[in-house]
Amino acid sequence: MTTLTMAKALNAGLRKALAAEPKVLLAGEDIGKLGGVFRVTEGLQAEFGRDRVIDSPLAESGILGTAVGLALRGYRPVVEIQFDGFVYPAFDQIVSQVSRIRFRSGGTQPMPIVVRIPYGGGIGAIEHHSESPEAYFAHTPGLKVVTPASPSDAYWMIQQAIAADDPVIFFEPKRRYHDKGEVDLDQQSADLSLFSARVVKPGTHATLLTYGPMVRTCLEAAMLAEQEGRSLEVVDLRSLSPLDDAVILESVRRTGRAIVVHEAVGTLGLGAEIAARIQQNCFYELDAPVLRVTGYDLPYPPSKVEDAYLPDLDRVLDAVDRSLSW
Amino acid sequence: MTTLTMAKALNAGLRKALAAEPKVLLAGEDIGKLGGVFRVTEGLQAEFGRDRVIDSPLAESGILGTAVGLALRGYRPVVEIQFDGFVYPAFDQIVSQVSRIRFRSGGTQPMPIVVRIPYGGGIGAIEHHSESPEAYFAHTPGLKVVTPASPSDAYWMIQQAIAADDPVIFFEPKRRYHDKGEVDLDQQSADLSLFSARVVKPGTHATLLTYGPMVRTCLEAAMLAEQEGRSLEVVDLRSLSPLDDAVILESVRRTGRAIVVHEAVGTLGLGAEIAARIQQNCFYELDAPVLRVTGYDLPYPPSKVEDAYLPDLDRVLDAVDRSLSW
Amino acid sequence: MTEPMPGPDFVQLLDPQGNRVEHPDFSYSGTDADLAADLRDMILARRIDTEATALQRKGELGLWAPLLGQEASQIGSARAVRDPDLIVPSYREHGVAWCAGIDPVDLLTTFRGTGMTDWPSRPENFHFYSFVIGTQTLHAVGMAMAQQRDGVVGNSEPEANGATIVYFGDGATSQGDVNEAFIFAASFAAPVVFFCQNNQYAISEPMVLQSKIPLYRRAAGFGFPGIRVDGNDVIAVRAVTQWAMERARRGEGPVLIEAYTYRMGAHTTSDDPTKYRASTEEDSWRAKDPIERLKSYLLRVGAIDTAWLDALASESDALAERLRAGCLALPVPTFESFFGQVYVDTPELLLRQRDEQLAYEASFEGAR
Amino acid sequence: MTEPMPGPDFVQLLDPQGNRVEHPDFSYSGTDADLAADLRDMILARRIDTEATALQRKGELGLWAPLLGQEASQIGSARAVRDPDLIVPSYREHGVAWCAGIDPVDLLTTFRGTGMTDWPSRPENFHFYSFVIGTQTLHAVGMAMAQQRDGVVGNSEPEANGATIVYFGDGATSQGDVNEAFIFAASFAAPVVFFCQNNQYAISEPMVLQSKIPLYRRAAGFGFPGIRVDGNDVIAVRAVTQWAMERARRGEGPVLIEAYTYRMGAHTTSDDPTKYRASTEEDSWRAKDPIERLKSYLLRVGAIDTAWLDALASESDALAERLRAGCLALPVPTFESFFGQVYVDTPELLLRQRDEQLAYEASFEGAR
Ligand SMILES: Cc1ncc(C[n+]2csc(CCOP(=O)(O)OP(=O)(O)O)c2C)c(N)n1
Ligand SMILES: Cc1ncc(C[n+]2csc(CCOP(=O)(O)OP(=O)(O)O)c2C)c(N)n1
Ligand SMILES: [Mg+2]
Ligand SMILES: [Mg+2]
Repeated sequence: MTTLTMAKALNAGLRKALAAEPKVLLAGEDIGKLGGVFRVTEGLQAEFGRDRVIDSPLAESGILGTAVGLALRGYRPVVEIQFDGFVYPAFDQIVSQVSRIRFRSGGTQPMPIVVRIPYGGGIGAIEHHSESPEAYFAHTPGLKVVTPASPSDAYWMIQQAIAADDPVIFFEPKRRYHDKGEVDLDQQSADLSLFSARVVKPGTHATLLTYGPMVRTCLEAAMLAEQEGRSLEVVDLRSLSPLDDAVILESVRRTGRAIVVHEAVGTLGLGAEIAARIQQNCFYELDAPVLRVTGYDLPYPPSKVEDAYLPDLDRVLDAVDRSLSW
Repeated sequence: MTTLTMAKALNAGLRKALAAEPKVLLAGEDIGKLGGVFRVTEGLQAEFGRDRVIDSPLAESGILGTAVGLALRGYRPVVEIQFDGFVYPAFDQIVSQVSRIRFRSGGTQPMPIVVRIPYGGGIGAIEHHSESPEAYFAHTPGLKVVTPASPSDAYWMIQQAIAADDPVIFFEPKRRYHDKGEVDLDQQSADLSLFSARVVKPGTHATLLTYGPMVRTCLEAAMLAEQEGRSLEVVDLRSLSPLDDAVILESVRRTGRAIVVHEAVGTLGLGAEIAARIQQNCFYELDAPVLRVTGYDLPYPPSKVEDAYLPDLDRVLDAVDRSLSW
Repeated sequence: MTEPMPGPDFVQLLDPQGNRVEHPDFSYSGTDADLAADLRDMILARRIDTEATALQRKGELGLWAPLLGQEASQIGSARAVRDPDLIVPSYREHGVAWCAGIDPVDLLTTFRGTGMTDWPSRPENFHFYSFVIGTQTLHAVGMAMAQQRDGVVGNSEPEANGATIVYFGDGATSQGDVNEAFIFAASFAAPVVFFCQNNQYAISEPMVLQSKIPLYRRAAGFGFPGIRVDGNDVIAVRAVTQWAMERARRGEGPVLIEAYTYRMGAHTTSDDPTKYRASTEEDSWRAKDPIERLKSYLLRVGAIDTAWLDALASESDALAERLRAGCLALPVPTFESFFGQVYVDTPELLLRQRDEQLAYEASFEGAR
Repeated sequence: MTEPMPGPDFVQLLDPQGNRVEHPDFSYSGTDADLAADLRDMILARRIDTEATALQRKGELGLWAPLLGQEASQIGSARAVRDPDLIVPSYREHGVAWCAGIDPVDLLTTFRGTGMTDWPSRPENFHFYSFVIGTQTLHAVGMAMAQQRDGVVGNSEPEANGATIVYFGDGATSQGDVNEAFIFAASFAAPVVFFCQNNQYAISEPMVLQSKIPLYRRAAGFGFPGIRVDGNDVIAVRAVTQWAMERARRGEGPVLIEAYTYRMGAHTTSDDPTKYRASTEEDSWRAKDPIERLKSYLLRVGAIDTAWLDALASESDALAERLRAGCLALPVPTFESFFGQVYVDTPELLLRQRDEQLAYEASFEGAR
């Protein structure tokens, strides 16, 4: 076991993928000499050369569009979008091309592209640097969307995403980049499929369904609740598309209560889909409606007030109270 | 009363808006001499001149980006995106600029832009010409999203959208462009606010919640159900953002059953949000889970099989059966 | 904008009257027999096109995008392609597809709505049709970057080298993606030839709305050569494309070719050009028909004769007949088949949706 | 890329040693007193910048994007603007903002996180800062199209005419939006001046990754003039910008100005330039400092003296002091206030969310 930050775990995962498969390429803005603004690709250009770790011109659509061409010719591009808020210029290429090439080809042409996107708030940043745009991609057929919450998952999931023959939008919870955790670099392979949810803390009174940066928040909330005698189960979804219905529904059937927690805007956020599925599949098992603790329906606000915008321990526990007292 | 197709009703509404307010401008591809590929802007350039009805270069981001500049200077641009599938190149300007300028300006700068988008399937078209991308926009704070289902609503809603000081994404159900209906051109003003849902057919056994092209389908389903002694209420949402919660919840509380119907992909489609809200607000009033009848989680398929993709009478009635027999 | 004149800025090797003309930088190196083969391709491509248009009129296709008038641009450029070159079309490149060896019946699937654009006869070096304007230019640059990494660019063995050619229209040049493609291609010296068919219109919009100056000049601002060729002159188009592809294969980077031509028909079968252009304009371009000029040259030099043309007419009729029959015989896939075509690794949800759909359809078995 | 040399392709009127030089097309028409005013602006702009950088170091700002080294580009161009011109900045135009009359304290709100970019002192003709690279160039074209419709372009009364100037970086030129802005501007002959500060880097990426040829040449391919000016020479920048703005105001369409300059500091306070560039390069540019060269010229001709500079130093200190104090005094808005700033017509849902949020906060009143 090695202790690594999530950023370093991602770096290690990328390095392993580059070393294992010569067709793997990285591309993005400032990922070469600089190693990316979060240093996730640090040292990789020096190690694998400029043909495999490519500093791209400043144009996200160009980055994704050329990645499509590379993937069509057998390469496995892993592209970095510098910040969540800068993925939109590439939206057309992602939604109308990356996600559809396989369908357009009658199911014959794989499109093994990984789009790495540091996402989420809580880092005191200016506009466009704290967004949670995952729902746009989870609504798009043909894409898969995943997000790790721990260094170990980051290390394995990035490798699994690169190995996948379907396009994967890989959201990295940037405010957890410097969180440390144990990673077993010697392990042969991941212990969980890329698209499986994980019960990160078992519990019996209610289920917290969450992902990415909010997993830590929910775990902390569950610890606190424990002290008050409340047993909360925390499910780290890991995959937002597809959703791991089996794990989600099994947990909620058991606890009878569900609270979805995410940073993204509430309306049509992942919580909406999860609530819709749960109420449909667990109609008689639910003791309370599925509640959602999410960002408000606002553009991400200035950083001095972001703490009020972001779900925190108290808001999660408040929802638990409401659910339990239904 | 005049009988008009929806396309002609929109044309009449645009003409009225252009005549009423010199700051109103239209822009888009082929909207001038050609009058748009659906002829919705037919004759308007001849009548109002090339400075007010502008044929734009073939670039959707450019169309939206220049519209922002025009709106900043007091104009009221109404832009046309030629087909649903071509709005994505403008996604960044819509999501990061149009929707946020007001927020960025501390609430001081209005952004009165209308984005007209013919949307939906059922017209036997090739790829990218049958999409229902409304959820992307309804998930985006700062935008309003509406869609008329009848010529009369089309005529009034386009005028209301143009008069609104907030940006409005105006989805036009293209397969209903040639449906005819009565429009009262002499009426002084609309009889319903732009953001209100409308009960288009009252009923007591279950509520069909729908919008745009599916309103006709649901009405037909309700008529058929009537013959079998089932009384279905049909709610035309009209506004997808904001949703008219009052009308939705009141109806579902009354009937105890709700089925959301739309063409768009199911996962994270409007049905998800509506189901999530209903289960939360009508937990004890629901006699069955909220069901969704939507497009499958596929890219829009080739036209020879689109009928199997699109919700139709039978699929709606099948869901009604399932709801009623819960 | 005034009409381009033959000269250094407009490569023409065969004038509208069918006379061979000289150009300081380009010349034709092939034989008249090769040109007869080009004529055959052009005539067959046009026949495919008019037959597909007719099929649409009869309701057998939902839509068709005719190439009428652009035969020389397409055949001339496609015949400058050889292995391991790659071809990235837009949606009107039926003539290019023909040269790439695609069965014209396959082209109809998209337009008939029986499938997407993965045609059974599609060779590996021919990309799908693209319908979102301009997006494919970036794919082409990516493919050219792949060629660089595959080591098939700039080798001492010229025959082993390859490049990518990508097709797009005059209207497409306004899209951000096309300009980003220019930037990426220039930045990485990617072996890509940007082949712009300036057919004077983007649906109803005249070229001048997209650019006030000739399009080929766009390239210089990005740091690579642009060149304008008479797009109705198959000889010039081939010569210019050969030069550009050869240059790219050698590793000298991208070229923009503007093939100055005219869409003689409608934008698509849904379009009505009388709404936006004068018939006199159409007439003036009819006088520059790419097929007529080559035919009159080849007849004059005796490379072909009436018998040759008659034989070709029969071949053409047979092709049209085959196209018609093939169109009607195109299988309609089951809707269920699409659920497995979205992902390599199909998620549960889709499998469940497919099963539900199947069960639902089955429930009508009795009733229907 | 080699360094540009003074000459027709590189307008310079004051060399790095502070000597006035001649240019065939441009000359300076103002007085030395005007230049002293420019020097004052540049020195104060730099002081604002270094003070903000210091505030960030002390943790008072989340981020700062320094203009260090770009003072001449910003002051020279901004001083060519007059009513009813419009100004569209990117995010580093603190010097332009200064000339537009914006209270420098206001600039800090975004970077301190106390607000967005609607600064109380923002004049109506100054657009917000934009952080998504390139997007603002299209806004500028739209604003210029508004000026055309407002009738303030190409009138016989030159003073009544206006144009729009928009700022962006070398990296931005790779974005589709910027190229689309060129296209729209050319197509509509919009009165817009594209002012590109080529500071040699887009974060770590050197200019040559975006374009292998000088950026000003991009414009010609779109059909309008491009010109390169010594961006560290305030006299040349002002002259060139005046010419371009005047041309645009007359209705003759867009111009691209490439101000060749250098970002002497970090990209932002989060950046570490030692990772990607040599200190020798930084040294060579320090020798071309825009402030030093103007100062030495003005001292030599006697337009200013040490007393003048001392007085300015005091003014500068006072400004810095005011900035510091203003920063610390910036009010933090309540979170609730934002719910009403999304829409003109705020939907129920947001009002409800605001009320819930308020009630929720209130529930802690006792506890906290
Ligand atoms: C992004 C996008 N916007 C709009 C359209 C609709 N559209 C289809 S073809 C066309 C005109 C294309 O003109 P051009 O590039 O000149 O090619 P041509 O059809 O003339 O060959 C338009 C606007 C589209 N397909 N994609
Ligand atoms: C669309 C987008 N992509 C990426 C970024 C991240 N980013 C911020 S500044 C910058 C470099 C900009 O370089 P340049 O245009 O030269 O301007 P400069 O900062 O040098 O003034 C990048 C990549 C962004 N803000 N927007
Ligand atoms: Mg064209
Ligand atoms: Mg720069």
